[in-house]
Amino acid sequence: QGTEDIVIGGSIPMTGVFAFAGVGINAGIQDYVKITNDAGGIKGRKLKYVPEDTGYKVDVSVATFKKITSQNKVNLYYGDSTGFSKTINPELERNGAIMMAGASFATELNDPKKYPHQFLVGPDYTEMFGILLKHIAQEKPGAKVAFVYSDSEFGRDPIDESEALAKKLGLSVPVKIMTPAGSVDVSTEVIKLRRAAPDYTIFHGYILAPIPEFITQGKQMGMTSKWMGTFWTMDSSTVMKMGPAGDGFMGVMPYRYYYDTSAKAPMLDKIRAMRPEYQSTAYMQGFLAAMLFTESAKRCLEAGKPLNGTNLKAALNSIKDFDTGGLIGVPVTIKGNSIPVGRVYKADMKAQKMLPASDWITL
Amino acid sequence: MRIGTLKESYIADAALFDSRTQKTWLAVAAALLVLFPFMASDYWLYLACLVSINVASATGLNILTGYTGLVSLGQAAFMGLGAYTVAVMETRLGTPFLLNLLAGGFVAMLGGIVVGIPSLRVKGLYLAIATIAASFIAHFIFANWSFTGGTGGLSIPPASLLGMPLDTSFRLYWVIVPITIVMLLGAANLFRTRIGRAFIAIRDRDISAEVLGIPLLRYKLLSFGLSSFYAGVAGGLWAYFFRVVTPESFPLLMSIFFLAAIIVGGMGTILGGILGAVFMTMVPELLKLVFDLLPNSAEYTVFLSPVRTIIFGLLIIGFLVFEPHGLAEMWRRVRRFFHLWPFRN
Amino acid sequence: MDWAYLFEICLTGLSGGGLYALAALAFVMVYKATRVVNIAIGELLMVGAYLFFTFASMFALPLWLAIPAAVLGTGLLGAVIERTMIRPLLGEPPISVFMVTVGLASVLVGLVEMIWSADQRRLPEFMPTQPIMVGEAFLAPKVFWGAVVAVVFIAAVLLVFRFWRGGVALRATASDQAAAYSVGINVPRVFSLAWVVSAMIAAVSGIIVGSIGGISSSMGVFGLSVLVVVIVGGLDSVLGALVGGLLIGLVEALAGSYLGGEYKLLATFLVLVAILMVRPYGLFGTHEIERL
Amino acid sequence: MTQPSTDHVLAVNNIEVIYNKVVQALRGLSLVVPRGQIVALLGSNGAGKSTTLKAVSGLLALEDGTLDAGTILFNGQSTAQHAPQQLVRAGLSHVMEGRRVFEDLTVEENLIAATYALTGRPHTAHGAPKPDFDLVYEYFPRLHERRKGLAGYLSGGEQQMLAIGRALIAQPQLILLDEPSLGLSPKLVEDIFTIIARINAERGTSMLLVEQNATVALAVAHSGYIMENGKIVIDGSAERLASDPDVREFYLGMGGGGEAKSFKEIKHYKRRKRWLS
Amino acid sequence: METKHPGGSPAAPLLQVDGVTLAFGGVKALTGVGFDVQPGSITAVIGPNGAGKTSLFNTISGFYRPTGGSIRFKGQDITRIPAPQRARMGLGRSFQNIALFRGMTVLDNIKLGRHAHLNTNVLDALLYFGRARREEAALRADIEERIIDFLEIDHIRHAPVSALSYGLQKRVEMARALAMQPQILMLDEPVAGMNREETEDMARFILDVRDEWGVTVLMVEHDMGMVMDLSDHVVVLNFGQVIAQGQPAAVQGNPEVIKAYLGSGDVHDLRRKLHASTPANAAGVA
Ligand SMILES: Nc1ncnc2c1ncn2[C@@H]1O[C@H](COP(=O)(O)OP(=O)(O)OP(=O)(O)O)[C@@H](O)[C@H]1O
Ligand SMILES: Nc1ncnc2c1ncn2[C@@H]1O[C@H](COP(=O)(O)OP(=O)(O)OP(=O)(O)O)[C@@H](O)[C@H]1O
Ligand SMILES: [Mg+2]
Ligand SMILES: [Mg+2]
Repeated sequence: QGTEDIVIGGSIPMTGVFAFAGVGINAGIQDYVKITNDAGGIKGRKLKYVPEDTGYKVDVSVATFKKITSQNKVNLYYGDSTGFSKTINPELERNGAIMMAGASFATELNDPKKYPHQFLVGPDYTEMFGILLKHIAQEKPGAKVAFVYSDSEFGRDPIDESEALAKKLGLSVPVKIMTPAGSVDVSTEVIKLRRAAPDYTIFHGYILAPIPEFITQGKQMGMTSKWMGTFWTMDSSTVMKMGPAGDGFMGVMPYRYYYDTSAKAPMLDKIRAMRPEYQSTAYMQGFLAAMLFTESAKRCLEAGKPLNGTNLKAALNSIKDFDTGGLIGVPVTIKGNSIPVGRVYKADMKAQKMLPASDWITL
Repeated sequence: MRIGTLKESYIADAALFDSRTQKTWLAVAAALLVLFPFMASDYWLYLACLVSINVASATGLNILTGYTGLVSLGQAAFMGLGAYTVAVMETRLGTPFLLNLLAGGFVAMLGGIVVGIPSLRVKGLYLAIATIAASFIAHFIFANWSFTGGTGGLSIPPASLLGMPLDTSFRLYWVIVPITIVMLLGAANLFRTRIGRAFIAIRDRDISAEVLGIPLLRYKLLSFGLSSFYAGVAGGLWAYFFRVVTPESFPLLMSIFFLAAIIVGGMGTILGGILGAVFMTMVPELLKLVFDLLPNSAEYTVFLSPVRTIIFGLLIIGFLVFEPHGLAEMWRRVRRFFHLWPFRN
Repeated sequence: MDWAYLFEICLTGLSGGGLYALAALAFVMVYKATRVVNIAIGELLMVGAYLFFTFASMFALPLWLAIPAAVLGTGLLGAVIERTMIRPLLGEPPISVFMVTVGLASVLVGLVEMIWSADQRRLPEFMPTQPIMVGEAFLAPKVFWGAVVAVVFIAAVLLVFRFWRGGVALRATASDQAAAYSVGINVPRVFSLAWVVSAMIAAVSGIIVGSIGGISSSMGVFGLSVLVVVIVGGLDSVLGALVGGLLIGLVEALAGSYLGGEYKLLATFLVLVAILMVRPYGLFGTHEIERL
Repeated sequence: MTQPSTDHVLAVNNIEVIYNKVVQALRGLSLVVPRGQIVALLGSNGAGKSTTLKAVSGLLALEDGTLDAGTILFNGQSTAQHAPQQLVRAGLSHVMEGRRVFEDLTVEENLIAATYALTGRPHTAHGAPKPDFDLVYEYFPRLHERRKGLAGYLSGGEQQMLAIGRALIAQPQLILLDEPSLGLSPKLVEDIFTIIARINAERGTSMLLVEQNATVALAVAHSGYIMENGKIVIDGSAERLASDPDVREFYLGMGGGGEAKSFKEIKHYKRRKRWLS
Repeated sequence: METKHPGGSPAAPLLQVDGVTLAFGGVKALTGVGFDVQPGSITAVIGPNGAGKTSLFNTISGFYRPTGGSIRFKGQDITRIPAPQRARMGLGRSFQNIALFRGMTVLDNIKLGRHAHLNTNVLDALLYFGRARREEAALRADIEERIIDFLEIDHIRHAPVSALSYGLQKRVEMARALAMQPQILMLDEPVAGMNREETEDMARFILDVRDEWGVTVLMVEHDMGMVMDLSDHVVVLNFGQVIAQGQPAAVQGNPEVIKAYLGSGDVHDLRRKLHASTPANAAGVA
């Protein structure tokens, strides 16, 4: 066994449209690396984290990957987007030494055959919808659920499969509305939505806009739908920005929020000790990614296997009923490329907090 | 007969590289290009390939916009056409690498010609905006057609040449760079003949060109076709280089990037297209290096991307305001300064 | 056929088109006087919205102060832009100036990201929230009031051009700058004025658009639709801005609701191409005089 | 050379002009325009006639030219500190080479645009100075007929009329006229020059007239200058110039005996001018 | 270059304009214009400004489609043939408002004139081998030896045209028109803006082109001295109609032509006539 550092490379969107997430992810990885190193590293080997900013542009991410991997012996990598994950996949297979996780929850990536060296740090988007639909089916059997999503790979990702799933769960999907990327004025879409009179509306493929406008106009028109979102909308600070429209907004979240003290969570305590101010869900994502990286590397080294993509991934898949220290409320098992666990949270504008609205749901 | 110069013949007068100085420097450059892959890291090789692809595409746009005066904001879309053609042929037909590239070029060329049809009636910036329409229509097709893999796009196995998979930057370098050089020579030759002259005439004043014997529609379409052929081949190379194409791979911003490249480099000169593409591709990378050199650079990282965006804009503005003829003109001035250095005699 | 639905959609589309028309007006002002195709129009909107955000949300100024402050601030920016990057290019070919505005767009986006970060934000609510009912049809209040502001502005500009010789000065300057000088027109002033007014209209437009859709550094995308509008209407026509805006608003609404969101852009661009094929200078644009 | 005095509406003294920082177009040129007179400026292509006018009216900067030395006095005051539009408003109008009408504007709008020249004019006994469109239409009835038409579609002569008409709106003290006869029919040349002379005679407007048609130019001018290569080479009264043998040969096309030469008899392309040697 | 006479008759005109009518919206630029151009002649078209002379040229060279009438060149009806093809057939021209290509050198501008007679295709051009190379070399030699030499513009051949003075630009226009290998050379106001001396040079070139190259010349010009001295046949247009044609001397004496176009010709004592009574004259001459 060598004593050289184990390197985690990172194409991190510290700037650009995804900066709000990148900054959190970066801090999360950093913190977990520090915790590990302070505890003596992995079997005597230190972790080294080498991030670079990408501005959330695929070509820059690729260049960053090339730069970091040609300057370091990299075994673990964090990538910033679906596009990057797909673009770099052939290179990962060729390189062979690296296991990668990233900020993308694209359904396509949840395929161990096509993406043998990658994994998702949570449920994929279809699974997120699954969790929401399961919750809806329980809360109001036979409900009408509208899907509103953006015209992008991100937005379209879970729609078709989720519609099928909704049917299976006895729900109906009276309308699916796709909005062009970057559109601001959604009044015609709202009219269409109102006509469908859904009981639930799930937004996907957005961060914030145009969700608040949808809700405001919908409410003005007398809609009674409940409004829901997926992971990247669900950070506490994002939902709070919705203002009055955001009250009661629900969505799926695989991790506990920073301020969630409802159950024992030693890791969250540690995070709160390290960083007294609120940390985003993206932070949690980065933190958990680093945790799983470390666990896989540890298992690899313990088994005396060289660190490479195949071994690391096998180690990851050997994880069973793993305790994340409370970041995820239930023990996790990683069979394939994702962690299909989550919980529905609901915004409470008075408390300025996201509060649990369901139990942990495992698919 | 008085020619007034010391050229031996008119042929020599029209040669691309005539002086001994030029030829020597050319040899030096060629040697550097050959040695480069053996000295550079994977990262630099990656950049070299990217630069080379961009040079090819920028040169194509230069033919259309710099020489023929037809402003196009569709260059990325034409690259996309080429890339998708290559992707589809490679994944579904498994035809050989070079054939796919050529097909990519021709499909893009066809697209270019179709987009060029309004150019007879629609002029100037009206036309430029109309070419944006082409980008969006192309995007729509890529994203909504199952044949092209929808929003998810297509993944492409490595190209193989003579049984060797071209799966590293090092191997791709030996294909991409020579192809680019061939395309550059082609473009340079073009402007020594009646075809290139006709393009320039159309740029300068199309209605009088017509009366002087140049069929406008044919030549405008030819220019669109050639330019998008270059874009298509560049897009094909791009596809083999990144090995995945998605509808988002060729955004409008990329078309703007190429337009910026030829402006910064110098419109209407081959050298300008080269210098511009190299410069604009390298600036963000160099900027990153500069940032890394700053004391406690980590603190400023959040500013890197905005700064990059600002610098991209400032470069365009700065060149237009202070050096409208671009890097090519600066280069000429430097050359005049050194004159025949080091072969002064 | 659900006529009520169609009516509701058309109404909403037309009002949405009003927003396009206002931004298009900002564009046309500059083009009319300087022949500059300002592709950064969306970014100017963005700056106006961000300034409003800063004054209203961060400095907590009252609305009646925050709006004029944002509008004036953007006007000032317009003046600076004109002075530093447009005037030095007097007499350069149109594509050069066009590209300068491309650079400008990039600089503005970078600045906004640097100062305010790229995060999406919401503007404070300031428009009436009482829904507008036209018969059975429902119209979102913000969209309605936005359209009203747009129409008022356009009507005002049309009147001004009709009764004020400044309109002639504007067009004269655009037609031949040297000749404009030679008849005593203060060309630099015309240039500044056009840019300042345009930037101010853009700011108003940006505040309205931002209050509907929220603001972010990618808000400039709105400018793309505006570009379509002005091409359809004719680059130098105020009336064209109005008609083009309404038309594109309508087309988008119809395509979006009957075909699906992915068809919105496609439909507008197809309309654009169709109109250009029939009328190469848009619906109301001035034909370039070409003589041998 | 006459010394500048207050009788001179324009006095140009030893000016040098350089284009694009390299091409020197004027090399120490001096001339004066006495108040109320027409002064002709003749010279071959590229001699710098238009450049001289542009230097006076301040339009040089638009073409990347700079006035590097010398002074220009309009009504005894230096023009150096004034922007072109200020000079126009002070009464110095420039009718540019190639007519330069506003093509996208109608004839009438062209004239309206020209009213900007009256901005800031001191009030007269009759109040603020008013643009006199009728005056223009009276001199050029043809413009009245076409007043609603786009200027871009006027014929060459009509455009020339419009350009002069625009200058008239400004009620100037001095008009710089650059080749008003360019491309005009003989009759129109005669008409335009008659009107030029009338404007001068009736309104006392001074003019600096650049012309290639030396015959008409010397016919209406009081005095004249001939320039070559950015310098004045001959000056004098119109009569004196018209009788100078070189001027007669090179500008008026007369043979040695005073009779008009036929173009058919010209055998050589190149001859030497005596004043250059 | 000898002009061929179709049908063997030496009197067959090279160009026949017959009843040509052209309208722009409401404006009638040409109405039933008809005249012949004899091979080897110098024919002048004169007429007041806006009479339609340039429009006539544009119609002959194919830039405008006439609304009526026909144009025959070398006996062939070319009314429906597009402009570039007419250039190839041997219609060469220069432009009233100089239309040189400002982004090119003088040499390239002239080479461009030959465009229609060259055969290089795209593939040849990209490779620059074989045909393209040969053709370019031959073209360069021909232009150097025949045109540049003839018009004495060898010192500016590599200069960008934008740096040339007006007179030289006119000369380059002429060179480009000659490079078109025209059988009929159409010159639109070749000496406008030139002084007497330069006009004489140009007149000499025109005569030589006709005499030494055998090219037929059709020109529009307002310089009556030159028109009367050079031309064999004069066509007078007014308001788009032919009001007179014939020998120069005959046309010059035609009262209608004098009224519409020539004027009294009595400009010499314009000043004396007008200034005699005005005070300005009293100030004397500088
Ligand atoms: N914009 C310019 N840039 C560079 N050189 C110029 C420019 N304008 C004029 N020149 C040069 O300055 C010299 C004088 O030009 P100018 O136009 O004043 O001549 P001119 O006497 O009016 O001639 P013409 O009778 O042909 O109009 C010429 O050599 C010309 O090439
Ligand atoms: N493209 C056009 N559209 C509309 N009217 C036109 C157009 N071209 C020319 N005309 C009109 O046709 C008439 C003839 O113009 P043309 O240019 O042929 O005159 P010309 O005889 O050449 O005059 P000049 O001697 O001034 O050059 C004019 O009244 C002109 O306004
Ligand atoms: Mg001149
Ligand atoms: Mg004419």
